[in-house]
Amino acid sequence: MVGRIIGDIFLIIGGIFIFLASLGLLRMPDVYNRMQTSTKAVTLGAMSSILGVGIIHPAWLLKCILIMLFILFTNPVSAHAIGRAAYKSGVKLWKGSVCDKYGEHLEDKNE
Amino acid sequence: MIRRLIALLVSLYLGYILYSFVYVHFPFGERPLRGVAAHYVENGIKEEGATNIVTSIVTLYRGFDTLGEVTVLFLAATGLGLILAGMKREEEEKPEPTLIMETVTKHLFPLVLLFGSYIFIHGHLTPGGGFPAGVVIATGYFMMFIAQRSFTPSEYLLSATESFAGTLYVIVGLLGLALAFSFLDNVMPLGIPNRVFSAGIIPVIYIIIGFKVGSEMTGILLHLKEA
Amino acid sequence: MPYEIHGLSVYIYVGLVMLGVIFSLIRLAIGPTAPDRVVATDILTTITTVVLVVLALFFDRQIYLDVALVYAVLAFTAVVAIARFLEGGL
Amino acid sequence: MNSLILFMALGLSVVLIVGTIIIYLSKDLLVAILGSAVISLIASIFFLILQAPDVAITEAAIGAGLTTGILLYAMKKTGRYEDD
Repeated sequence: MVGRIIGDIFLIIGGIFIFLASLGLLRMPDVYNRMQTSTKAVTLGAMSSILGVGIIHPAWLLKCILIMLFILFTNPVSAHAIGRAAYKSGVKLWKGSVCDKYGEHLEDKNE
Repeated sequence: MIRRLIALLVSLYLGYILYSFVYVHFPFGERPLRGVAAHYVENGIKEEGATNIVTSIVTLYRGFDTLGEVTVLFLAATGLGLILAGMKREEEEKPEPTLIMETVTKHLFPLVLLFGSYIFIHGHLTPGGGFPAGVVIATGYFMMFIAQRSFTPSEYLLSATESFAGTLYVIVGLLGLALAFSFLDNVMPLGIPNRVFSAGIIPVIYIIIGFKVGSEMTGILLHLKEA
Repeated sequence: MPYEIHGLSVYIYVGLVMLGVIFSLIRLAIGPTAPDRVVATDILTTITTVVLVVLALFFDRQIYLDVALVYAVLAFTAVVAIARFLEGGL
Repeated sequence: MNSLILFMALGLSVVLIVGTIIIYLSKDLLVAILGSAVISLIASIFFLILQAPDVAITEAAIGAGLTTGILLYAMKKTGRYEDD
């Protein structure tokens, strides 16, 4: 019964993070902000939800931890690839952005 | 424009059908079975020894169909190879994959191969089987194609694996014809259900199908990449 | 002991996840540039993995977790492939 | 539990229909490929709700990368924008 309550708390935390991630995806002004808010938050939300399921059913905990590890390995790679592809394909930064380190790095490399 | 409008109306109508289907049939899987489905569910484990009845239907009750499906897949791969045979991509300047992609995919690739093997070895116990396992392995190779600087599997080895697996499948079928009454009959001992070594020839056939589908799909992707 | 769904928490959870799916779908539909839509697809793949795990909990079958494992391992391949296409390196 | 699963099924069928409409209305073939990837994700959830885990795992394995890859290679050879 205690495991059930702790698992429910983890599930609710995960649900809130998934909701906030998609809200950020909808509300943020440009691609880089959207990617930065949503991919990190949704990774945390997914891991928290899956850990909650594993705590509710202790027999499933090993497989749940395996799924969590794979999500932890693969999601940052896809976010990194999207960000780089967006910059290379010429998407402009939001007009309120204050710095552009990757552009400076590319300029340094070209000189 | 009129074509798009018709397509929109058709998709809305299909959506309406989906909605009504969900409402009418709602507690899914609760209705009593009839006919041959009831026979499979009642006697499947006793007759063929596989816990996952779908696999015993696919490989034994309807085994000849599966051989035909594998042949169709082989013909598709051969046809694609013939179409793309003359084309050669001109060398062009391409941006290289980053260090992050290369490192992660390099360490993930053996795990994907292991996972595909898990799916086809446990095909008679858990969902899955030869076809999804082959596709998982091919997706692992595709991951390496897009995220590694230079990764090219040997085309000769791929086609050799595929031909060898196809021949083995037919040989297993002929073994059933020789030792029992019919082509692709279950000639090995059934064992105890829920063990890995059980269900007769189902794991053998699924291992063969896994290798065959995996090498075929990888061959298709390799042809498309290099043409 | 099977998972008896009672109380408000599970309903709140499913509602939050459904809202997440709807918001990502809106971004997929309206997104001005192609990378916006790719980000929305990435979010939807992760949410799908979570929904598959939660459905395994609702139906109380351990074998359903295998489907979620397939997505957890392989779903990033499509996103990386589209990203490589956008930067011209496929 | 039944009402909860019914709620999920109805919400996800909305996603399926909107996904097909996105595919039909877009002139950019890359968006169509993204839409088909999303549809295969939701279809896999639907097969699990219909209690067919074998079909769900096959749909997951095929939709998770292979169809996207083949369609991307084909699109690279033909062209990205649909002209009227």
